[in-house]
Amino acid sequence: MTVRRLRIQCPHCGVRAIEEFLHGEIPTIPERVVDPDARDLDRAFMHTNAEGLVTERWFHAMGCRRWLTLTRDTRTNDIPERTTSYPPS
Amino acid sequence: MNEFVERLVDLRWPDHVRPSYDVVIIGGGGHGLATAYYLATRHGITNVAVIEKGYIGSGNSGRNTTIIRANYGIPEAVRFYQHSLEMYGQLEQETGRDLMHATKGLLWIAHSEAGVRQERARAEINTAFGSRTEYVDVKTISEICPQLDMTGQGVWPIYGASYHPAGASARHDRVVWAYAEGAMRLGVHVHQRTTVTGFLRDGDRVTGVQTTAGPIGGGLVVSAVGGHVTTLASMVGLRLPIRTHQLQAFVTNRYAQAFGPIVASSGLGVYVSQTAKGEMLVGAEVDRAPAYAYDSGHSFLRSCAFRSIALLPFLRDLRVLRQWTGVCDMSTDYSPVMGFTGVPNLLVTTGWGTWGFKAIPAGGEQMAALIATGRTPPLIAPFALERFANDRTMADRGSAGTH
Amino acid sequence: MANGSLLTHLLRGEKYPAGGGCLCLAGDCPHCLATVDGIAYVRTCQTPYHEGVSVEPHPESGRLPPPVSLGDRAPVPARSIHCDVVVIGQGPAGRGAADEARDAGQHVVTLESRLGQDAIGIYPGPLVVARTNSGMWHLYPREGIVVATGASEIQPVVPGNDLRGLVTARAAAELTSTGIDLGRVIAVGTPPADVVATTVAGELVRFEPRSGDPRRVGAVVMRDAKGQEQRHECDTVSLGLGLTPRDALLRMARGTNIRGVGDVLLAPDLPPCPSTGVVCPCAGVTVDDLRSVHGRGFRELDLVKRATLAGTGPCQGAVCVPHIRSFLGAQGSDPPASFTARPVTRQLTLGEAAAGAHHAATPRTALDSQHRALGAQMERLGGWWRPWHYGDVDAEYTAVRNGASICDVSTLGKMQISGPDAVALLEHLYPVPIASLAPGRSRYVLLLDERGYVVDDGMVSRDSETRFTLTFTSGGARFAEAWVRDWAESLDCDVRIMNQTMSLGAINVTGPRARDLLALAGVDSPPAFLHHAVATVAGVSARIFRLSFTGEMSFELHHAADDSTDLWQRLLDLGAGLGVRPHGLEALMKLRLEMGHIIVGQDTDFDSTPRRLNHEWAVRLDKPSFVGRAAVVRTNKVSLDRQLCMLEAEGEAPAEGATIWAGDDYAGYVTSSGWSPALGRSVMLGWLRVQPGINAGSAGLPTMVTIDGRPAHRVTTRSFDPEGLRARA
Amino acid sequence: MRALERMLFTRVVATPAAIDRAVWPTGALVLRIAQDEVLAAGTVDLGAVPDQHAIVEPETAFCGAWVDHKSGIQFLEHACDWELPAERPAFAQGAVAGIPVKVWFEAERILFLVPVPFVIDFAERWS
Repeated sequence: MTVRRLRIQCPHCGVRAIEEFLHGEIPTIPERVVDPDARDLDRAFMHTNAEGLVTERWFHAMGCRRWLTLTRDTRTNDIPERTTSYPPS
Repeated sequence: MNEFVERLVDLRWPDHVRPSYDVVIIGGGGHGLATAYYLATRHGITNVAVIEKGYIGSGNSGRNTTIIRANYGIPEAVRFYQHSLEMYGQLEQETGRDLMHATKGLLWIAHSEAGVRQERARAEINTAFGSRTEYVDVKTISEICPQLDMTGQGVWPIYGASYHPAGASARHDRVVWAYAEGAMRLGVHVHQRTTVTGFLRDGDRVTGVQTTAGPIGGGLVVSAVGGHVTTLASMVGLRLPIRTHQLQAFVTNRYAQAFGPIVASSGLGVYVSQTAKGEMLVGAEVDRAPAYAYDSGHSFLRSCAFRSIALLPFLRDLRVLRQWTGVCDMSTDYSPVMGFTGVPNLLVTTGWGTWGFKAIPAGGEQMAALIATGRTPPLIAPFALERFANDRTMADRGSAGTH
Repeated sequence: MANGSLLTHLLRGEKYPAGGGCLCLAGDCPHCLATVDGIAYVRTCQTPYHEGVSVEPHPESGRLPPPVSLGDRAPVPARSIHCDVVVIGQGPAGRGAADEARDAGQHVVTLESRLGQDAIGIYPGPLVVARTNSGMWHLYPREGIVVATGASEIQPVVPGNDLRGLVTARAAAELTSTGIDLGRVIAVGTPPADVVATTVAGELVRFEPRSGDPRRVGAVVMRDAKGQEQRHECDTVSLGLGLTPRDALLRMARGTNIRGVGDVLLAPDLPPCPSTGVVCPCAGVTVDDLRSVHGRGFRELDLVKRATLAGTGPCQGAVCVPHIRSFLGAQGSDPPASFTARPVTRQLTLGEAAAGAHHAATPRTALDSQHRALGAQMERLGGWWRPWHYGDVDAEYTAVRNGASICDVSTLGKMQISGPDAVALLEHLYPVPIASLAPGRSRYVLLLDERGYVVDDGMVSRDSETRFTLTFTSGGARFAEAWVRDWAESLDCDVRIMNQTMSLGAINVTGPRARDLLALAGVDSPPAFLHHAVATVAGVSARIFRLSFTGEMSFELHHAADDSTDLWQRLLDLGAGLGVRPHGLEALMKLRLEMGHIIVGQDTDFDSTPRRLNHEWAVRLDKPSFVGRAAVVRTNKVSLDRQLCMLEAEGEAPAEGATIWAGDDYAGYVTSSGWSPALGRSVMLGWLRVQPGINAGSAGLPTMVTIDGRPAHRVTTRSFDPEGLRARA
Repeated sequence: MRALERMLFTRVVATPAAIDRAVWPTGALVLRIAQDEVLAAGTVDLGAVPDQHAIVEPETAFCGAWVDHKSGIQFLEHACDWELPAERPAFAQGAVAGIPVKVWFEAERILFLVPVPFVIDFAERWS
């Protein structure tokens, strides 16, 4: 199956239940700074809260203790396997 | 024949959609309908439409755990929810409908010294602002709820609790219907199965909504939608401090009324009550990752069943009947957002997260007052959207992650 | 079922567990429910019979007392099974699907409710959860799920449908095949297979009780094509009224790799619109009830359900939905196929649901058994088991203020960072300069989030040009590593990060005689204040950090967790002459409170900016960038609304959480409170709101306030050791 | 299960490339717990890891127990929801009975490594 829900393929540890992970922020796409205060306020408090695909980070707290990045559909919690990536370094 | 069949409410649906209304309210849940009801009953404003994409009460109003309480952690919230709790106490009389309102008392259990401090603090601030909550010791807890395992299975021993005698519940659907009926009787139009697809604009100004039933003009437009509020707001370029999270719960089969109070535990992260039907109702905190999915999770059921048995061992042999999920509009500071949005003629009532049901009467009444007078009533002024820009967030430990 | 089902066993003895009603023998209807071996709402048709089983019928009201005496019941085991395909249902279609998958070389797990394997739900995962007689199965299919749950039979909705002797056509066939004599059978609709029965035509009107046995069917009344009622006497009525797919699992799992085979894909048969009788036996809803609520404006399937509670009982709509659909169709609406499908499709106890779950394990330090042996009251604090006190808080306090004491601080977050970009990373993480910190020195740091709120505090110690040791609070440590790694990756820093929170023990040696204790442990020249050094302490290799939370001279000894018990015991032994004793957190709370040191989480709130915490000294806005800087700059432009302040009052300490009043106005609340032996009065930390014009002192904060009805006053400089001389001694 | 006993490891954090190229003691148990992190039984020389910024520290925070293969698998089937590796030897880590555990699978036996702070809870959940 290429689609998982609430199970995450950790590139280092394998498929694990979502409870093994901490949810990180949904990265905001860098915007052109027009008014630094307003942008900062928006980043701090306002949310796109997308109904659909989001790219987000999860920390595998019960395993390798590293961040991974994946794409999830917030309408269904589908996580297409191919979208998961491990941090470079 | 059963005692739960609705025999009083009479819903009179409109047979047409007017081209425009003085006020268009998006969202036929408790908050939207209560706002319409109070506009009609308190301010004589009846040229009002409530637009609902499903059926009334099909969102979070019909998916919550029906708990009414006012034991919050900051003065502004205690005042607001206490007012709402008192309005609930009068609502059956006012509407003439049987809302199955029952005062049960709510125990909030502490399992550690830190928990004791928190529950003592809750009692202090509640008492100071007119909401009765007292700190109670283990002996009193046993008397209030003899089914509690005071040892917490040897893992989560009970140290003490705050007790909120006014904690209550009511049947969620009946609250929705009573407001809908009352509003419609005075001429408010409630349009079910009508989805808002966009806004009508005149420059910056919002002049109405585009819907699956065609354009509908509105002098003022009020968003009273739940989990999908940011998607709606984005149609006018408005960003809100809201994230949408799933909240799950389950009930057991019905058992005889033998369980009086509502029991909550921050340490175990569960709350348990009994419905009027006799079902045991168990809920927990929201799921962590934002989501709009209505799937019910197994890990929730498993973990929540496990933790609730630690608190109330008799639950072990009860049978799970049904699980469900709502999608909740959680604000950044865990407090509601009510009032003007910065977009002319668009108002919002949101951020109800997991505590919207208990706020329906006060939220509706205060929003109606705001709409009718154009001025924000003092009770909800602290919950205005501009608090985020003004560095006046309403961080409330008494509300975070609970019911 | 090897011994036959419990229900067939009961029927042989003419026992009807739920009183009456049309039995389906397929787990769909509520007419065979009973309390079995102490568990209520058990479907006896799906339960194997065993010797000595106890069966109690449910009371007429349908409301059972919850179990009171629990008795022994072993925890239910849970088993995880990973396979390729799960096939739910082992009728012909399910068997075919399973064979096909096996032939394709796939690892197949099958579930069959008649074997006591009830699929209770298909959950996100995908995960199929099954309740079995040997515990819970959690099935994780890699390739797919096949639902072959078939179809249920439509139940009759006419007067008398609660009588005994009514069975579905399939149930009639099954009972006959097990040797139960049904007597004279009248078949309505599709006749049962291999059963001698008289098939009658027409429209079903009602069932009539038998004379002499009002609970048992004696006749069925049909209306023929001419509109005439025909009465047919019988012992049993077999009802073949049509099929409705048992597709809740299929609908529940939409979107995953799931398919249905066989009858589960049938278009549902629609029974005739019911005119009278009970529609929903679980909730006792009648056709009249449907009419009544429909007339009151409840016109949608879900609104009818909510207005009557039809479909909310143990059978979750299996009996009533076809009839309500038919009813609504007759009123001109086009109802959806059914309610939203929600787990659980077969019921299980909470004890079964909980199988395999555990409490979140609270970690223990390497000294846990030492603390318990010393009689400590252990508490969960900051996510760890920690000693709250050892029985004598006053003596523990006094040992720190007047002599020397040790405290287990192993729970602190501990981390090493190394690499060419270590300085750059830490400069971004912390609101104080890092580059200027010399090797061998330490600095107190706040951790801010991007909202400019304080989320933790700790120390940064520099070991070399490219290497640092960081500490975090016990509560903050859980997230510290994720936080540091997140920023290191986001900023693309070339660093190595090692979290040593659980690897290292830490013991704080504190008190005016701390240096003497270290000397006894063989450390002659311990580091100066805010310095650190590596040394051997009582034979244990340790890194010594000189800092202070208690207000006294303090040395934090970080060491391999394996050495903790040795080091702890040796310090106690060596310090016996100095009166060294350990102190717990209750004493520590008081010691730090006298110094005005905050505890993040207890004294801070979600929105505590450095300014609100009176910690602007710990933030250097002349740094060009650090996490939260923009937010601090922004919020500093807004007038201050409240501040965390030190307060003092005569007499005993008010409760933590006590409200603070300025005259009649609410001013804030106490976050920490304790009696100070050093000062002879109570000291507190608490939030004070700016009160323009009312008893206003500096910055609009009240000076004199009331707590617990007693006067208290705000202090701007702490009274105990205001210069901090003791810590630096 | 046999009592969990303290085990001495060396913990190494270095670039993934340096970990790939590092020379580990012959025959030593080397567990790659992350791309850039290794837990190696016994003592490892800093010089064996070709990364001048590597962090190499003794690690005593794990207790370990070897159990026979059959009882190890039996326990894991009831205690964790993730799929066990099929090949041998193999390393896996994740939640086992709700506790973060590292597992080393050999043909005949299985090593469970449990962080010291959770040893008591783990032992209770094993029984």
